[in-house]
Amino acid sequence: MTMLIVRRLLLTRWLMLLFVLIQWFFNGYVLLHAGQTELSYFTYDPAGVLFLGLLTLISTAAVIQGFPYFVSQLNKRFSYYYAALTGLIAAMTGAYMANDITLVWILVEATTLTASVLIYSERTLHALEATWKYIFICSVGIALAYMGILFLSLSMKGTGLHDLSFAGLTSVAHRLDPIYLKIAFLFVLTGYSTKMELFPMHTVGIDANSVALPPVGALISTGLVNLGFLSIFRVYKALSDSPIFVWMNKVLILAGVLSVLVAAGYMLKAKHTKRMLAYSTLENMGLVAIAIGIGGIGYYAAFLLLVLHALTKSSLFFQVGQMGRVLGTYKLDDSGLYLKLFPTGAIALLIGMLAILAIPPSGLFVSEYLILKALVAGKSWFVLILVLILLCCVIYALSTRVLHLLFSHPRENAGIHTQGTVGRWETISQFIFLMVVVGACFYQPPFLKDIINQIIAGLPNY
Amino acid sequence: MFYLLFVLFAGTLVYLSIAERFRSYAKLIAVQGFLLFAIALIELKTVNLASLIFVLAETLIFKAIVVPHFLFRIINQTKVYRVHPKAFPAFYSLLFTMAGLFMSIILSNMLKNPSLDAVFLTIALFTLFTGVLLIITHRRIFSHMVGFLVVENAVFFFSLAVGSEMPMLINIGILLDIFVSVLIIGVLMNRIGTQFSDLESDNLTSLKH
Amino acid sequence: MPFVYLRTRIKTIMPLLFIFFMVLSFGIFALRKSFRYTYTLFILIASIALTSISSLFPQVLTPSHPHFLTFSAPDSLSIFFILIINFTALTAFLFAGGYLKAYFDKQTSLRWSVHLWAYIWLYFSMILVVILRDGFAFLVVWELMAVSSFLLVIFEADDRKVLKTGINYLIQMHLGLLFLLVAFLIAGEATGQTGFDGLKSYFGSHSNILVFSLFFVGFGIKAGFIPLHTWLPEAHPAAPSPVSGLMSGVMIKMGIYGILRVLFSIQSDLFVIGLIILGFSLFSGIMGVMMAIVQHDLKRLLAYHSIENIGIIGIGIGLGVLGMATGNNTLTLLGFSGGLLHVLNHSLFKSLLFFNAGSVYQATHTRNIDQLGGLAKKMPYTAAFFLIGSLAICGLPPFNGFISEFLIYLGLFKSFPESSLYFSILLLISLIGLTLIGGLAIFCFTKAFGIVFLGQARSNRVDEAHEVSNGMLVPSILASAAIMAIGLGSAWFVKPVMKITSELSGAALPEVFTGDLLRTLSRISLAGGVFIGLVVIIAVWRNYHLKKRIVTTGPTWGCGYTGGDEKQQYTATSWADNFSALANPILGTKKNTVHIGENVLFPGKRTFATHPRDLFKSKLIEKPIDAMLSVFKKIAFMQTGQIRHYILYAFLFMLLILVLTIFKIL
Amino acid sequence: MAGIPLILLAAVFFPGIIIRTKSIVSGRKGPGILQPMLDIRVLFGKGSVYSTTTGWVFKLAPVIGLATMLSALTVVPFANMPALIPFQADFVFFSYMLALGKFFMIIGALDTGSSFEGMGANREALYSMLVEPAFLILLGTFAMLTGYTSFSDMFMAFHVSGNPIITVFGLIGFYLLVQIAMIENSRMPIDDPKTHLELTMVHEVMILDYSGFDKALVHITTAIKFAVYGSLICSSLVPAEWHPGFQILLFFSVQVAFAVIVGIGESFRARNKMQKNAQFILTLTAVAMLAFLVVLIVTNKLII
Repeated sequence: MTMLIVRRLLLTRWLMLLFVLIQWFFNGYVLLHAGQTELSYFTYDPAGVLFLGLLTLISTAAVIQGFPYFVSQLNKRFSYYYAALTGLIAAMTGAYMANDITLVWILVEATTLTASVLIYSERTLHALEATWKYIFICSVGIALAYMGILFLSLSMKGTGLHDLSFAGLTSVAHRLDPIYLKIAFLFVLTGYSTKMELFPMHTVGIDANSVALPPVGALISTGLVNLGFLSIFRVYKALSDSPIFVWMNKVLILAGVLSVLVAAGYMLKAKHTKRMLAYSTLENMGLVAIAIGIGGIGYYAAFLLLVLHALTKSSLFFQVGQMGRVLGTYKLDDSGLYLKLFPTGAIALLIGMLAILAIPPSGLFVSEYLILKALVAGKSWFVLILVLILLCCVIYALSTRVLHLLFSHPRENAGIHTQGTVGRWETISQFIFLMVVVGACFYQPPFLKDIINQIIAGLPNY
Repeated sequence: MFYLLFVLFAGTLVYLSIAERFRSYAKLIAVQGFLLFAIALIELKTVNLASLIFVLAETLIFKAIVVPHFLFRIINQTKVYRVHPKAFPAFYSLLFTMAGLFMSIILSNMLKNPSLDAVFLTIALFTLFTGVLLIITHRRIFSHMVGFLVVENAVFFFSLAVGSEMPMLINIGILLDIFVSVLIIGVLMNRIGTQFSDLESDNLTSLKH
Repeated sequence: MPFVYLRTRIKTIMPLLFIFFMVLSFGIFALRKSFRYTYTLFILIASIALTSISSLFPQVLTPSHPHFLTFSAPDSLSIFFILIINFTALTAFLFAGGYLKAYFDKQTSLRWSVHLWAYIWLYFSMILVVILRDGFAFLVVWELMAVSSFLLVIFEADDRKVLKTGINYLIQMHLGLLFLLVAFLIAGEATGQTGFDGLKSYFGSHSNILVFSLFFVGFGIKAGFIPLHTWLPEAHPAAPSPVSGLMSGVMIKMGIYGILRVLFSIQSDLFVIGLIILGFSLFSGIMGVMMAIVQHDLKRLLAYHSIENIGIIGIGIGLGVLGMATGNNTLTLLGFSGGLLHVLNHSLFKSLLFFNAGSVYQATHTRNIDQLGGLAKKMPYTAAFFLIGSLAICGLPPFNGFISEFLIYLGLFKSFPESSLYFSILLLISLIGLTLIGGLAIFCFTKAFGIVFLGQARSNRVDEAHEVSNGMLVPSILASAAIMAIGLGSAWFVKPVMKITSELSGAALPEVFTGDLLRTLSRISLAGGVFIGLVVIIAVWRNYHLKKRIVTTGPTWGCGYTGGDEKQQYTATSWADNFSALANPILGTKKNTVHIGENVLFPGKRTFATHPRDLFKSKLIEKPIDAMLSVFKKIAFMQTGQIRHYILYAFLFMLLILVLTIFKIL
Repeated sequence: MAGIPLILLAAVFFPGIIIRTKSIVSGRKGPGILQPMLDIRVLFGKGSVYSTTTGWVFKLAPVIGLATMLSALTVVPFANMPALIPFQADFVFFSYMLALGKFFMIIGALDTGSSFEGMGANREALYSMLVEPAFLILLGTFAMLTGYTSFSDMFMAFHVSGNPIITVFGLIGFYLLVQIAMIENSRMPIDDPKTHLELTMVHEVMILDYSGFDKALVHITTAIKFAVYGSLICSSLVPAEWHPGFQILLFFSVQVAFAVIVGIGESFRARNKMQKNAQFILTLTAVAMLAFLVVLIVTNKLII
């Protein structure tokens, strides 16, 4: 909040860095106190720790990547921007840790508010439209999620529980009325799909990403997406030993397949770089949903996919941001020759493309491999074949666009010239992230495996 | 008496679906606010006084007075009175609403539960359906907002259903109300109203592909 | 025991050294542009030396454990392929040294290093492909191979066509990967061991056809069996010639390698599988060469010949499998070893041909055969090497192509007597196929060589052509030397190949059989020697004879028409004309003729153009894919930008789930 | 072993006999038997004229042509005497050697850059490509029948005995060999050496630009080729157990008979239309398959 008071750009930046530092310290603190519960509503459980670590990494990069967008003291937007940014990060941090459904819900709501401010920071008509859609659809989604929570509580009538902590829910899940649980889960899934950018309400994220500043886009489509996933997953896990477990899996698979299908369809028509990335988020989230739904090794695959996707997607967003600064546009039709104009970034983009498409040596290939393995193990051939075909479509669409952007002349206004310049050092973070992703193909560090296994421990058929 | 309120509430919903003018929307929202106030008054006997007062205040002041007031202001500001840009046979939306009613009845039968009043559930679901239908079938942002307010009322209904066990949930629901309505109405009034001449949501369809 | 100590050390050092070279390769980006080629060459030579040594003394390269590069001790098959890769990789890179000079200034520094880096990594990945056994690791390096070769193909990506080709290539390679992935997973799911080693136990217990077909498609896309070939005739012309040489010479053979690996772990259903392979191979062989004949683009022509040669290799393998199926030891040994040897041979002469095609392209800046001609005088060495390559690829003695084809023929003829009715008909069919392929190949390469290098120049592009630098001839010399060596000293090469075959296929290798075979081969060498001797003698005689006679020069016999005009000469098109008259129903070559308008003032030009088409590509591959994509594109209409629709989706989704739940579908 | 000198000897007379037969049939006096050889001697006497278009390929072609012919001889047996270098499936070597020769003649013709020679070369290439299968199928059937895979063994094992079916096979075999020989030597009905119009030539037009020494080589090659096919025919006839003298006698009579047949055939038969040639040659392949069928019956694989 101090950001709003302090109206000096430089000072704000320092404050921002200070905040990041605090974030790091908090992260370290959480790591040290892993598993403990504090303030009775926050538990530092593995999932939270994992995603918090990711968030800390990415937000650091995002904050730094954000600096070049506000260079002039003149317009005071930066103060709103930074205030909202801190708010968003803080809200997400809280939401990761929250151990109570309602609390999670409140914090998710908070992210809607802050995120909408960030989305609007450009103040264009597009920004307004996106913001309006974001707020409205997110609110509807939130309302639906709330309905879900209410149904949960309705079903818990008479169990004697008076709070909706995940632990409590887990303990009574097997005793609850399946129909209520089904409806509750359906509502929760649909509601939080706004945040997770999963099928039914995926549209908000896409619009938001297309107008938001790239660093914000990076945060929305990594941290926030993870948050959406986590809030669904916590409910899923809590209900996992209830009779509707199988049903939930089927629903998730359905949602996932639809997401991938829709993503492929959108991707084949994509004309805007940032939207293109959003589509790929949709696709990956679809895969995650399928992986969770199919179970088995799929759980591990899902979390690995989430982690690596977060790193890759964020660095892609940063890179696209730099590209926008170099070419002065995000439209695919009038951008091109990027390899000539900014080689370093182009390489980052190329690697990022290969990484996000799960083309070896990309860590995502491991998770896709495992997902397919789970599908084969589950003998769900139809899903397998459909997913494979769709993946090929996605690869075709994305690689065609990115490669033309790198190599060939733009279709329109052929006389392309650099609008601005980007220092090489600004790409460092992307290269670090991508290196991690590539490394993960050959070697997943044991602590990662441990933490994921801790998260998914206790799930049936695992 | 209790059921009368419900029937009245259902009536407002039906009227909403066929209303031609935004002013009547605003009025209906206000009416629903009062009805909810009454229902809450009757329903929440067991909860402690503080939260009861909080709830009643919220329904009465916020739902019944503040929000409709804002709505009227928006209408005056944007000079858009008619719900449908061109004449639209109310018959269909009525049909939809009826379908919604039947569906909610079926659903509430599916969800039959000793600890829960079927009629209560039916109305709540019906409210939800109407709200969503308002959003889906209408073009103008204003109606979307009204639809959303109706959805919130539905949420409120449900929260009342568990209110006696978990009053905390009601408060959170109210939180949602205040906070989102303020947010949406704020954006609508400050920005969109000034940026776009009439509130056709068709103006807000530039973000594709 | 210092030596033993040393060896135990080396076992672990070798793989680590290899990895070290991989790491070194990234240094390319750091160096000055002018140094990079030399640097890369050093790394390449070093790793070639390393791999060659460790594969020639296999006890050296044994399992050690860096995390993912678990070098399983390469068996003889891997070693065979490693050596092939090494040779061609070296020659191709040497050729690239001269060939890329022309691009040094044209290409940006970054793309220059990317190209070199991709080259060395294509090499690394191919080596790893033949070494690694574990399914996942194999798939990773398999795709690495595809990616690096993709980077090589798009070297001239400023041209949209090249880029498009590259992308298609990448997609198809990935498709192949997915097939392999699923195949490995299915096998791994059943046995719990994903990888080649797990296959044996899988095929032991399950039916083989399905999984094998998956593997066959996956590897066949790489190898370029028709109708899985569609990337091949596009990618090879698009790539720079050294790369096409390497890709066509060894990379597509990785597909063959994979198929062999899978084959040798299959126990039952061999007959059907053999039929599948044989059928596809005959088809690919004949169609490949038929399509090659009607091409105007030199490199595209060569690309189609790669398909043809893959067909020949496949025929060998197919016959081998049939031999295994029917317990026909002779056919097994001869078929497999014919196929294997042809892998080696093809890598030699195809790279040779591509190099010289590249030299021609660099000298004339065109690949269109109809614009060339008379190059033999301007670039005699290139012509000579191309001729050697052509003779070898036509399978004519005394060159290496003959040996491998001869082995297959021998297998056929030897197993005619004791084979049953249907089997002998099968043999007959493959015999006809093989002979047809041979004949068509001759038809095609008389055209390729004759039109490109002989007669008079058909356009002014040839005028400024001149012989390439000696540096670019060295690789050709090496390749031709190898070709002649195999052609004349076949016994030395066939013996180890025969060993590999019997080792892998488990077919016994009787002494008497080897004895006969080696005698035959040495006799062939002898006959070849006689031939060469005769040539020399007659040539000497001729020179001596003509010294004493008057030798004058004059114009070509024009049948009274003396205005000698290069336009009169046969072109690639007219050469193929009488053939395509026969084959048009299959090839569907398009001809567009613009006739001179009747009784018009100032009649315009009469033009005639033929467009070779690839029916399989257009009908089998492109049509369905376009249909599918257009269907998916329809989905994008969901993006109306209207909030109410977006809410509607959510509502409908919930409704759908609800309905499905009520009707107990979910 | 003894085959080579005999074949060479036969080659000396072969073209002459053909020409003589033709002249007698057409009621002319005609030249002497040795006239072709005398022509060749004359050619040796002459110098050479080379087209300015041609290069080393053109000069190399006839040399290679003769060399291939002679080295093909090394695998051709005579009666029960094995060839000079017999080995398994040596007939593959044989036919591929001839193909090599043809390859060079073709590119040699293309080297002149003349439209006529290009045309001839093109036709030659097509026909030899089409005739390849027939020959190899025929020998495949031989192999299946005799169980051997080299010329020498096959001919030693094979002789037309009383078995009627084998006789049928033998007849088909002879027919095929004769026709293949005609095509390989580009005689009737594929090609008419007497024709004077370049447009209708195949082989003759290919060698238009050769003169002197090179032309002589080409002619020698042709002559030997004929004799080789003659010897193939005869070796399949000669019973192994005969006395060598009779065998040689038989050999020459067969050669002469063959030459006379060719001569008579050529004088009574018209050349095919160019378009018809292809299908004519393909029919040979069909006939070869017929032979294969017959052998299937002989070897009791196909029981009727």
